[in-house]
Amino acid sequence: MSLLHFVVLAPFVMAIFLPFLYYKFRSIHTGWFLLPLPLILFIYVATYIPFGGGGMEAVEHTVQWVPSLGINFTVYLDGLSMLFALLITGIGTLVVLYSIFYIANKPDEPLNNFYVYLLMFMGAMLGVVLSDNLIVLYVFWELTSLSSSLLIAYWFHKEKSRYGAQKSMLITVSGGFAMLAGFALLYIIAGNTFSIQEIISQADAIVQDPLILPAMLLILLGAFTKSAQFPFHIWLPDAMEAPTPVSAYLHSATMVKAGIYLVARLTPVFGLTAEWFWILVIFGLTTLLWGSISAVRQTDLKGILAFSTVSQLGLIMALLGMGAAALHYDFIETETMYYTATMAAVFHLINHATFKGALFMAVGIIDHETGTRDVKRLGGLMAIMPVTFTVSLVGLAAMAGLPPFNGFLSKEMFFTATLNVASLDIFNLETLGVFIPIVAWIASVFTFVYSMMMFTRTFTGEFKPENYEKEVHEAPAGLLISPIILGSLVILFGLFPNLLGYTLIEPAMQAILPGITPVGEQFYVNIYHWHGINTELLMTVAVVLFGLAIALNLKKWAEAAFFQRERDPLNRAYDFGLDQLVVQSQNVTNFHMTGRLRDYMLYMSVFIVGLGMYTFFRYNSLDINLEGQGGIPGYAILVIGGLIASTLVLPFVHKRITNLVLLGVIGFLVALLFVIFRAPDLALTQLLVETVMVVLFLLVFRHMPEITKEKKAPLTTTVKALVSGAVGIFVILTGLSVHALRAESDITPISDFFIENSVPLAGGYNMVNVILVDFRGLDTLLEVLVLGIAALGIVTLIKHRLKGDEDV
Amino acid sequence: MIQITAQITLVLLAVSILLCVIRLVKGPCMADRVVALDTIGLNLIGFIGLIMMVQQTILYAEALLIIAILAFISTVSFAKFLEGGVVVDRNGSSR
Amino acid sequence: MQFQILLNIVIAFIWMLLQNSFTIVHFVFGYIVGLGMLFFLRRFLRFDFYFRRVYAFIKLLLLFAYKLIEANWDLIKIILRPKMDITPGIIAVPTELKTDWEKTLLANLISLTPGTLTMDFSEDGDILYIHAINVPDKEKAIREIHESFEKAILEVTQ
Amino acid sequence: MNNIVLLPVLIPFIAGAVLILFRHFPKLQRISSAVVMLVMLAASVLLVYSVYQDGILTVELGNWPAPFGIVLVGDLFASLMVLLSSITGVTCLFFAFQTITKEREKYFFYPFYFFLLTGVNGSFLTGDLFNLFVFFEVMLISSFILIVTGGTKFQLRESYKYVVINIFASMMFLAALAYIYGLTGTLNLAHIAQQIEEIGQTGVVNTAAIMLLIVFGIKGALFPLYFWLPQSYYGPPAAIAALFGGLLTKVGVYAIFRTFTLIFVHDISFTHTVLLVLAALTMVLGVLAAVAQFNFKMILTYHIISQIGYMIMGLAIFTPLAVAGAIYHIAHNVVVKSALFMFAGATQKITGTNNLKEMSGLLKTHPALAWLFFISAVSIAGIPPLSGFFSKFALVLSGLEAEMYVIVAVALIVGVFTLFSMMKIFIYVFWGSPSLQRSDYSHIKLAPLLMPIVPFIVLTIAMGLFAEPVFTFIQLTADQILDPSIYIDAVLGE
Amino acid sequence: MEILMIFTSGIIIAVATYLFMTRSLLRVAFGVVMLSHGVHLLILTLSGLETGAPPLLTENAEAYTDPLPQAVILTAIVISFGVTAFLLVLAYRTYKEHGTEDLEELRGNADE
Amino acid sequence: MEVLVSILLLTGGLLSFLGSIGILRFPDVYGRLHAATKSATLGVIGILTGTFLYFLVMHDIFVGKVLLGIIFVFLTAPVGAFMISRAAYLTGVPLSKQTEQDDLKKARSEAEKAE
Amino acid sequence: MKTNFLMLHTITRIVSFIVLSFSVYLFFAGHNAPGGGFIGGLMMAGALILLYVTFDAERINRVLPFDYTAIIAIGLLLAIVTGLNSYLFGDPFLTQYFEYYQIPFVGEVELTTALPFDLGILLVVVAVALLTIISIAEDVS
Ligand code: NA
Ligand code: NA
Repeated sequence: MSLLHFVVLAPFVMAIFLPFLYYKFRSIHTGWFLLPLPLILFIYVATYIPFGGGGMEAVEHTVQWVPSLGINFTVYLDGLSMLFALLITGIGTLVVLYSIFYIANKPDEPLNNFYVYLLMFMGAMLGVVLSDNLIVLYVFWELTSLSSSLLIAYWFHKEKSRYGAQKSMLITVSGGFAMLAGFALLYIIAGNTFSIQEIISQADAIVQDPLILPAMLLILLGAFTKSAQFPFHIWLPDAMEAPTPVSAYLHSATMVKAGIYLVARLTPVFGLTAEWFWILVIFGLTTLLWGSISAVRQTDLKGILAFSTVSQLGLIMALLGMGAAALHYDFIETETMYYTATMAAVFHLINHATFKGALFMAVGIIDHETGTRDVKRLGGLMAIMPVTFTVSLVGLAAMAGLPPFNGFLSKEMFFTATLNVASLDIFNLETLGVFIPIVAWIASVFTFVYSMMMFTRTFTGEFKPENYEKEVHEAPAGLLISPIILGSLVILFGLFPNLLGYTLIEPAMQAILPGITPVGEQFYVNIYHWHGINTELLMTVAVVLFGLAIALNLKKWAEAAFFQRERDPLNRAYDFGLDQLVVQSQNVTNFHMTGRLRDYMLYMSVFIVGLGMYTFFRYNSLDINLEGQGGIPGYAILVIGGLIASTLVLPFVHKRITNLVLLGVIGFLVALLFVIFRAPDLALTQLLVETVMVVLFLLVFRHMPEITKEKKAPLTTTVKALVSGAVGIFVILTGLSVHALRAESDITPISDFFIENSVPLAGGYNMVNVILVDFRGLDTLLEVLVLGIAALGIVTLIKHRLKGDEDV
Repeated sequence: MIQITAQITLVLLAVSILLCVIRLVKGPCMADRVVALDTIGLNLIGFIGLIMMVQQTILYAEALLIIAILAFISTVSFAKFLEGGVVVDRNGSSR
Repeated sequence: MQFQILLNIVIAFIWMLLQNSFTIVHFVFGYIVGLGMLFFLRRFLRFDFYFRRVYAFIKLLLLFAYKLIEANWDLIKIILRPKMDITPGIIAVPTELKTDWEKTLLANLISLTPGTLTMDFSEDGDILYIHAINVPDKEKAIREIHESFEKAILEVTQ
Repeated sequence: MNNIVLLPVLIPFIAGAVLILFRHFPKLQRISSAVVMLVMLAASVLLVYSVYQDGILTVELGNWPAPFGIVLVGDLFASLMVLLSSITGVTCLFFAFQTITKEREKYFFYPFYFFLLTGVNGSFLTGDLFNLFVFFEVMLISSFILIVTGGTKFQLRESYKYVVINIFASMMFLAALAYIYGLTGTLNLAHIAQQIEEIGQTGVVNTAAIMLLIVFGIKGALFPLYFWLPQSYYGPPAAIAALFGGLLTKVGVYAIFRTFTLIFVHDISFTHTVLLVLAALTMVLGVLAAVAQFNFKMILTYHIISQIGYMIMGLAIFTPLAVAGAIYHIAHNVVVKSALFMFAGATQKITGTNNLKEMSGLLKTHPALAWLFFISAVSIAGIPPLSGFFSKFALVLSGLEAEMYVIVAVALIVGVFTLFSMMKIFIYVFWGSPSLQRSDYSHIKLAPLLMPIVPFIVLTIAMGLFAEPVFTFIQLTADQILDPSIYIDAVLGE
Repeated sequence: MEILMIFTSGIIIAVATYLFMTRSLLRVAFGVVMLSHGVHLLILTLSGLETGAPPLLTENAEAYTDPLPQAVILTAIVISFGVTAFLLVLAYRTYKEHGTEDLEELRGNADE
Repeated sequence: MEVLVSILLLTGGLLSFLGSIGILRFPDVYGRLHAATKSATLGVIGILTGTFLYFLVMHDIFVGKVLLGIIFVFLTAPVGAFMISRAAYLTGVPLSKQTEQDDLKKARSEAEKAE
Repeated sequence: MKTNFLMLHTITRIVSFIVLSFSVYLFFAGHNAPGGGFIGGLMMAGALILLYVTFDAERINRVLPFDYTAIIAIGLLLAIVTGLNSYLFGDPFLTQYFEYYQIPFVGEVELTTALPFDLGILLVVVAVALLTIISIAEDVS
């Protein structure tokens, strides 16, 4: 157990104790107890940053968990995990701080729940990024889904919260299940290991396996659902029902990036395949485009941010796909050409976390102070909330990709990457590649538009106090600290991007593209603001121009049908699917669970005959042995005839007492057969039982009416007759074959033993009785137990009557 | 000789049983059926006696006696049931 | 008390019959079995009975067996007649017998002899209702019963 | 010390018989049944330990050598099942103390309870086919009564169907037994296995195998033989539903495992393909039915069915890992399913209803209940790191290894649906505003209700967090049952 | 002989199955009784008929009929008896509570 | 002795057979009861006597149970008939059309009047 | 018009004793001839059922004032304890013992532990049959 293990486990441990603190110190906001934890963890992880440059050595510690299944809790810290761990703990600290002021410590506010979920999430997320073992990663992965759902439903009295929680849970967990299957396939392909590093070390061999594609698809399903890629993104806007600190933390900065993390982590494994490239690029760009267009339609500030996040996640995903192309070039060229995409991905990841975090917090403040997030009601807040305004402006500009903020830099790199990729000569990029920068550009235009829109509709225009339920003023300082810090980072990283270069970006890139640095050499990331007037810059200028044009004409756009609906049309598919799932399940269930004993018996009989006969004829089992069939005494034939006749009459008899008399006769005849076949004890028992049974029937008749007449339904009757006939035929055929096989085989029954030993060893001459009380005494003991239970049961049935709600 | 007559008698009894089964199915009233059942019981007693001779064993003597007893019990039960639907009276007042 | 001892002996005797073995062991054992049964059923025994009548009773049985065989023929003839021209009827037969035992015995005998069948008793048990397969002369039938069986039974029981 | 094998059968048997005599002394009944149950638990633990240490233990009843007498066989699998039955037995008993009426106690509740366990444990331990039938019957007749006890309209109606279908199954069992005895001339399982090996699993032997499969399938609620289960498990009190839901169907599953790992193993391509198809259909139809319900207990009862599918899936894949996964799933399911039924009971006691639409917001009023339920719900949906995950994972992994992709896909999709219906419960019952419930139940103390459930929750967590020792043990178990010769040698001698 | 008996049990089982599918509580119970007859005869038949004297060693015969199936059937008869008796009472209690003997009217679902 | 036993058996068998025919042929339940109680009973008693003698003489076995059986049938057959006929009459099973008189009916109607 | 069962009652009084004796016989004969605890028990139950059918439940209950549920328990326990008895000799459960004894004037007698075992079974069977029948018969609802 290393300290790194403790980094993962610490939040869980804290989660156990937190409720006690909550109940013990109700007057102190629970968040304060929590705050030091992410901070300490952040500082601890930060100690691994290679401030001196030159990349970092990966750290690995293993604790055995379920070694027999290949599951070990191995923490692995390299550049990529470190970057994520810093994001999780860093933003985590800020979010906790923010939440202390955001969620008031009111008596009926279950802060303990909130922070326990948050801690669970934090631990789980750290677990995801620090685990080397795929299954452990999966374990934490599902825990993030769980805690996310719980956080979304924190205000579970709201219908929408419950809806959002259910949706996010279903989609992300389903994806998780697929991912688990993918991991399992990977385990099989890689020769029974779940260790990511071991799998990466065999990457070249693995790609040759035919199972690699299904494995990849399944794993990507997990990544895409988690990272809200089209068309699985629909859960994310609904997740905005969570308290805003949660949105800022989970649903923009960290959890939704788990998919990104996984894709980056597995790039060395899958990156060599064309499918990886195309799937990531196509889904990424589609998500980017779809998200940015959808964001424009939103009127809820958090809705805009949600779709914005969707679109930015698509961007990063697409970048990772493009970056994988570098693996094909063995990094021979020192040009940044091949790794720009990956660098952009990592850089934008950081940038997005900062500016989106700031924006979410700002929106939270607006919501908190004004009581609304509806852009139709908001307006003119610039003067009333100057600090919030400033932070928002910085965040929005970064999001729109304007200089000098960090978003601009990564956006530029993104354009570079798309242009680079379009010129590659692999994966048919010569022809198809041209679409990539075009889509990227269009999406950027819309990104600009919604950023612009957020700005104008919230902060500019006229302030109308009648739109608000309370008096609007600037937020308290505590609430502002976190967004200010994030906003400052946006500016800082925008102005001094190379602060991140060798500390965070380079180590991360080494993890994503392991061959990027030749042995013994270093790899330097340098990010510049000014590359001269190049295509990328022109593209940015065009984005601004077109964006302004659209933004100014937004009213016209808004009239188009597509922009009328705020909800994503894909939701209809989801809702319909879920509805139908229930409805169709009900149909299927009601169809076969009819409550009719007759139907159940019919189904079961058909099944028995069907499967039985199939088996029977599959093996050509029919076999009849005619030996020893002669010499049947006439009286026996008559008795058997009488038995069969009485039996066949039974279904046609509709008076219960006649039925019973017939039953009595049949019982007597069966006893007679026992006599004929030399089974005196059986005959006696049969007779006695039969008689007692008859008396019982008679006693019961007193309490019951004449039996129900079957309604005339010839079809049903025919079906019943056919099926029961088939059961009979099945029994007969099998019986005949067993009889024949028995005659052929030389199996000696164990009964010889009883014949030999009954007298000498058991002291009885009646072998049946000796078997009953001695050789198989247990059977007898139990059979009378059955009788005893039945009798007590009958007493209970008759005398014990409850109405049904006395107990549970 | 006894074996042969026993066999013949067995067939006679078996036919008797079948005849009773016919009456049992035909009815028309329940009493008829109970009569038939009772008679079948009687015939069974004879039947088993004969089987004892055919199989040369006295092992079925118990069965024979038991059928006699049981035929009686069931006849009485059926008759009581027919009379009033009550096989076991709760107390003496009902008779 | 006398009766109980007797009954006990009878049970022991039945026991020996069952065992197919007439040894003292089985008699004693049967006697013990009977004792147990009598003990459990002691509240149930309320009929009286005397040893000296046993002989007469057996005699009656034999007499009856004879009548039975003799009269069975009639019934067979009826059964085998192609057309059943019978005139059945229910006759009320008053009886002078007093105890349940006697009455039962009479009823049994009537039932077992062909042509007549005890159907019911009156509430006080003094009238037997008899189904006769052929009742050309009711009075004669009643008289016959009175003279044969009833008399014989009275002989036994007094 | 082979007699330890006998204890799990004898203890409840004697206890049940003695408790009949004390029906009018509820307190005495409670105390003594609690003590007996704990002793039984101890005996089961001891049994597992002994078998683990010394290998398969057998008791030849009446001192008659197998295959002539009846032999009880405690191998790892059987002992594990016995242990599970004891664990469930203890907790459900303590839950019953809290929930059932005095009236039920007077009407032989405890004797029936113990007789049921006698039947269940006997079914696990017996090494004789006919004796298995008899133990089945002991179990069934007790279950009939426990299901109908109280005698409400609903119970009576559904019990009738339950009883009839189970009787039908029992009779089919006897028919199958007739075939098997006709073919092999023996009733001892190990001996049957030997004989079948000798005559070959050909022709009509396979038909007999299928007959047995169907019979056990009815008891174990396999597709399409599960019709009796949902409604009949709905009727009885929660303590009984928990015992049944957790334990009873597993007896059928156990029997399928026993026969199809010991006896009918010579034509796997056919028999186990049939099993595979049935497993898939069972899973899917069961879970769909659960999805369709809006009733707490009903959802749970249908889930029993779908979970059975997973167990059979493991057997059908028939690799050591798969069988281990299946056994793990059985263990997990016994624990969690019982717990869930008790939650349903506790919830019903608090709200007075089982209808999801009539309750709401219990998370606010009864957080402990909510969270404990949440853990078991999540566990049954296969979310890590709880027990349900490991069983499902082993099954998925082994399915993929065996290249049986369809069943794996089905298993995973069914997992999603399971999650969906479990969430449905959570959403309706625990989320929302606490306004719908009838208020007159608010006085009910929750702690005594929850105490018996807590051990289960601890178990499901422990079986996840400490999966290694559990899994190693279960792998041993799987290895043992996958090698029939071990069992045969233990019973019949070398 | 065996073949004839196999047919007999088959017919009994078929009729019993038919009775199981009727709509009367009582007829189903009759079906239970019949089914057990059929199955018991099947066990007896398939373990071989008429192979020797009755399984009593007082007989001093050379061969005896297999006693094991007889013991098995005996146990099965008893168990069927217990179970059927229970079913019977269950049927009448069901009738009493529901006022109908018709299984068609005894369908219903949980939410009532 | 063999002849005696054979005769007993055959007579018994025939009687039983005839009894069954009677059961089929008699027009009403009461008539059938006559056939059952007399012919069938006697037939069975004949056969049992034959059986008893057979084992006593041929095998030197005293089969008390058979003897007991005979006594038992003797005792109970009339009671059975009594019970059935009584039940039939009380539940209103009609007498055959040939029936000439019915004292029981008279008695019953008188009793009803008295009440 | 009231009638009575005079004939039935009288005959039953005799017959029931025959049947009871027979049942005891069957019980003891079981080990060496057809019969045994099971059959004997059912026969005994048959005799008692006959009494119940012939007379009325109240009256016979007065004659046989047993708690049948207790008898079931006692029967079961008797059988189990007989089986457990083998532990005294270090044998497995349900091991039966038998020995032939020469008793003066009596001859050879076989004593076997199967007997108490069978007796337990007889008790249960009788109690079960009667309990069932009485319960149904006395149900008035
Ligand atoms: Na079950
Ligand atoms: Na609700």
